[in-house]
Amino acid sequence: MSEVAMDATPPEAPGKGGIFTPFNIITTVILLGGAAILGLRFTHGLAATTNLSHTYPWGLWIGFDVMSGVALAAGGFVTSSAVYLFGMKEYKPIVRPALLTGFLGYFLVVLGLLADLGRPWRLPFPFIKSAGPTSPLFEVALCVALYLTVLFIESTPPVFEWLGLKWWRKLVGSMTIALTILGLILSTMHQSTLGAMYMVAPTRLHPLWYSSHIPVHFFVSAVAAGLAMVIVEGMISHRAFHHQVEISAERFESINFGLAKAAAVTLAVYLAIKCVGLAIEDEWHLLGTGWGAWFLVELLGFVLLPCLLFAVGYRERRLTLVRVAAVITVIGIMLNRFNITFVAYNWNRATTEIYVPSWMEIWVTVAFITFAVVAFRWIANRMPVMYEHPDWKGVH
Amino acid sequence: MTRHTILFSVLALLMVAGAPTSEVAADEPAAATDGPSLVTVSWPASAGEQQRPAVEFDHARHTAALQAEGCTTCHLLDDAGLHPGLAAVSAIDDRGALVEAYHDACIGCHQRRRDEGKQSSGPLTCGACHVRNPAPIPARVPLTFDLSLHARHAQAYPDNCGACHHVWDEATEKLVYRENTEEACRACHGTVAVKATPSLRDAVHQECVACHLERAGTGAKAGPVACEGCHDPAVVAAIEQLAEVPRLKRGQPDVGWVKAPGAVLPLVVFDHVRHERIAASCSTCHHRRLQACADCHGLRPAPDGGGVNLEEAHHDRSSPLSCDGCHQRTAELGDCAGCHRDTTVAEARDIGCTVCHDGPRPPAEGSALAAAKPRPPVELAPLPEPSDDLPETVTIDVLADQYQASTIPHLKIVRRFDDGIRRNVLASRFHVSTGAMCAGCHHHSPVGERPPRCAACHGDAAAPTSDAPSLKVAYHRQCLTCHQRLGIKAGCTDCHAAKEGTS
Amino acid sequence: MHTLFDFLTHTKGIAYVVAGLLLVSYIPFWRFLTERERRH
Amino acid sequence: MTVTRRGFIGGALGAAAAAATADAGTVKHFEGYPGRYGLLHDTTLCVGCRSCEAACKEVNGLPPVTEPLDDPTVFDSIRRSTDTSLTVVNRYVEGGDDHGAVYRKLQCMHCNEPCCATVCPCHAFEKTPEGPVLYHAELCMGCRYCVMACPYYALAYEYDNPLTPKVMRCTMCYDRIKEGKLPGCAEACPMGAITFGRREDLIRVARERIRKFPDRYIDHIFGEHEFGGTSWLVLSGVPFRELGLDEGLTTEPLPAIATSYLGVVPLVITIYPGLLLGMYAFSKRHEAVAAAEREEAVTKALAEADEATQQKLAAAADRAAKDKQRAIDAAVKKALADAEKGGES
Repeated sequence: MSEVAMDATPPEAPGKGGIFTPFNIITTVILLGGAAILGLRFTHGLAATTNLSHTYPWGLWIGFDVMSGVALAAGGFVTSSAVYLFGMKEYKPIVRPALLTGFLGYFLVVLGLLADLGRPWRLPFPFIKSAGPTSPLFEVALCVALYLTVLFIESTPPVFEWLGLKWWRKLVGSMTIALTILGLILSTMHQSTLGAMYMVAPTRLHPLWYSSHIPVHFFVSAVAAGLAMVIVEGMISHRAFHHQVEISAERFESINFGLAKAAAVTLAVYLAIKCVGLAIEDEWHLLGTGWGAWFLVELLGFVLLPCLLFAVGYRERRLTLVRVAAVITVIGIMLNRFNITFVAYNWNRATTEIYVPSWMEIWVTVAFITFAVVAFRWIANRMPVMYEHPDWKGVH
Repeated sequence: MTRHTILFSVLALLMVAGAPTSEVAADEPAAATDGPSLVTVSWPASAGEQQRPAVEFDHARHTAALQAEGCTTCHLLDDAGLHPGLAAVSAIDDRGALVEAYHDACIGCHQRRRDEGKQSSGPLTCGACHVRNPAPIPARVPLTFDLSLHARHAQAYPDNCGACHHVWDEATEKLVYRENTEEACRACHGTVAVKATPSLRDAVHQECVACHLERAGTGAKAGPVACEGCHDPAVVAAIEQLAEVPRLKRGQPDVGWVKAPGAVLPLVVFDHVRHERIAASCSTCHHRRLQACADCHGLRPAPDGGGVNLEEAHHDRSSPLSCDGCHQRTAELGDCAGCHRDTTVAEARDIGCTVCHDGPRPPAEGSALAAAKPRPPVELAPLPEPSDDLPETVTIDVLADQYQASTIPHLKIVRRFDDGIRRNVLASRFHVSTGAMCAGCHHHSPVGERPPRCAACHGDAAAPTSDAPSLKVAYHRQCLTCHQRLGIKAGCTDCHAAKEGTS
Repeated sequence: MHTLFDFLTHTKGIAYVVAGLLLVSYIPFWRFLTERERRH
Repeated sequence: MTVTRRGFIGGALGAAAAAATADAGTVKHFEGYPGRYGLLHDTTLCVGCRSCEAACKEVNGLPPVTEPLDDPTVFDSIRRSTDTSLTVVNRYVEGGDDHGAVYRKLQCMHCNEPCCATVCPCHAFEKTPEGPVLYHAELCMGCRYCVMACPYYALAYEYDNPLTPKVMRCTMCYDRIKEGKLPGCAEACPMGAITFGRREDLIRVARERIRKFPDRYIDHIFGEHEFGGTSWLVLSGVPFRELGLDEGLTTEPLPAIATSYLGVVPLVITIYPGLLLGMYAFSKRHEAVAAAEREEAVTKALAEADEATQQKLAAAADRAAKDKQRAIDAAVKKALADAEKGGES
């Protein structure tokens, strides 16, 4: 019978007692609102709750939850592959929170998909009833489903440690390398195939955003967004769970600077392949147009700028600069995915049919994010995510 | 912050700020076409590339402003007439001197007027004249010097054709007048000056504008002097047309055989007098010189005939100069458009050659040929009395489904086309028989006999391979296209009343 | 530009130049990034 | 901008991964089902009477036309097909005194290589040998990727239907065709602006019309090659761009472009494990080598340390021996001195 070592439970966060804290109240209000809207969505259809139209079949739920959510949850595979495959042991402490964010991120993606699908109960159809292998979406669905299970297994160690199930914990421990490799394969594929989904519409997506290299653009920007998300998530959880964090502030900073360096390099690579993309499709003249200006805002304002901020922040060891850059990168990835999903999409249609997300769509998306945050907080408060469980110190 | 970082961030900011505002100058074509009174200041190609866009010179404002000083302030007026170019730059082709001359002339004059305190003066800055993308210029119409205008000029200078027409005498190297050699200006004056012969544009301005100026000077009634007079569409349309245009005698035959040396078909009579009354000016047919077609267009295509042989010159339907082409254009006007416009009705092949080739065979070498006489007018047989062959009305109820049956005022239509054809000489001659017009609607069936019903050929569904439409489509397409061409109403309920129940 | 061949030769040419420049410009970027480490 | 499948380079993860030139599409060329049906839409004959709209709604059992057929104001805006009206007629050029108005009918073009079918993850679309592209609502999960992909904006979706939403589009009256009848719109059109027949016959008829009336038509049959060719062919007197149909970006079928990246997927699956295990092994070996070096350094250090301590010991021993020796000498000297003093006293 495994007894739980007394000091295994995390020290209680000071002054957080009681149910009716402002955090709990706000989250319950958001979640209930979200549930109500979803109820309306499933009784009166998508027309009643969204501004989707025949010309804009995909809106915020696909644009944010699926497209941006997947990219922001890329922190999981980036950090786990860095630590376990490429032997960068110094980043070990942030692997677990990153994996947990990844898992909850992908859960949010599936929630978004379920809300947006016409008949969500038929989600398993492509695998069990009739598969459409020619479709990029088929490949994305397959990889997201598999990767969700991989992430789930990878984030079970803290749970087993919490429950003291040593045998299970050892079993999962032994599979880490295989899981990380599988996770990396699945992530590479669906991050890039998400981009490949837009290759079918060369006339509907603006030529500046459309490129035959979209999959590579999506993948590299997802890696950059993952790194940025890990930094942002570290910033928030470091403050929220300060009492649990074991590693010294100095070590935490050096981890952040390591991530900043990686993010700077990835953003530089992303900027480079975007410029090459312009050259290959010979679109220099389009930069002079209105769309060109908007493209430059996205490219220079949200890729070049954070890249330089990361570089300067890393070089001068200024943590605030790194965090500002991380936030800009996260917003940048969302902007890029929104641009591709409904801003620069149907760019040559009459401007009377522009798609603007309805407040209900925004509310549901916020509700999904809140659900993820609440889950993260619930898990981190109980399980050894922020710190290493004493019995399993230094174990794989 | 080391030197490196400052340099790097400055560079980044520059890129961020600089990029969106990078002015990508879209290079539109320099100047649009000249307006009626806007003249693009000419710049000889020999003087090299222009660094700034060409100047749009508003001739009308200048003539208004310089009313008192007269045209000689800019133009050279001598016995040869009024030279259109700016006198100050006419002899210069060196680049620097040309720029200097233009600027002295224009800016100098504007500066002088400003100094003298005149109320209106021209701009002095470069951008004001060399406008990067000038405003769109109103349409400009080339003047057509038609027979009526020619007749009015002839009345002003009775039997003094030498006032305008001249011939270049090689020997004396002077312009002299010779009887019966009058040609259109375009005969000798091309678009570009060739040695001593000025271009058409310069020649016309020298002759006409100078003469109008002179007469205006003496107070006599004179033609327009400003650009709009001849080039503004509204003004040109308002030029007075003579009611009765006297015939312009220039030694042309009244009627004659169409000359076609080497041809064997029966000869064609050409009624020159009748055609003169229809054509706008001699150049309508004599598009190069006032000669017979056969002089340039031989049986074999020859370079001086522009590679067009005689057969094409007479029969090419796509050219407005050929007989067939001109007949086809006239057949697309008014009521005739119903059958003739944009359709393959009345192809040259169907009419048959004898309508025109009704003369004798070309005589053997040397023997005399009877004088050509104008063809007697064609008397078409009168319309037969209405009978079941020519019903008063025709009711089509074969397909009545969403709409009630449709009754067609058959006789009314036939009469409208018939008297239109009788009044028109061309139509009555080419229709040859009264029944020919029936082929307009009753197509692909023998002329004259009682035509078969539409349903005979058109079935329920279209025959996709032969592109023959279904019966419903046949009715609609045949009637509606004609109605649209003639501008007659073609709404659904205009032809057949709606079924009681439906909307 | 009337043939795919012309278009590809034109764009691929520029693309190589741009990629080359980006690769070369990567060196100063990396040196700028890691200058502090090399100073220790 | 031509999107060329061959030009695409599928790159995988960063520098280390294998960047495979994805030529997913095969080099084969497909002509489609022989003898398949199509429709020829001659916009120079269409007079905008919209009988096709009414007929389509009636044949498909859809709610009747909302705007009355003879109401011209319906043409003031460009409409699109919706889930209740699968086809609409738009006026693209105002009628003038010297030219008539130009109308065009919009509906699904039933492409030879349908991209809607290609992108459907549930394989709910099917290109039938007869020509029409059919949709099977019983397989559809409502992801609407087809509605997003169609370059002709021809698909519509039942957003207001919560439980059984379907994609609504023209089916070329598949059942009527099977019975040998004409599609509803072709049968209803009074001007023969819509002709139904086998696609190759229609192309021949269209070319014949262009040859017979050179100045009535633009010498181009839209739909012959655009995006791999469509069953609906359009003839026009005005440039197609004015009819909302740009001549298409490429004659490359969209499915080829859409799936060109998927060729990389099997490569990623096969190459990655080896590559990553190699990386893992490399980093493991790297660690082992590092550990070994550390080990060796430590032993060396120890060895040096031992040596140093030996030397120190030896030195100390010598010193001790010398001291002892000195002490002995001193003692002997002192003893000798004592003996001399003893002898003297």
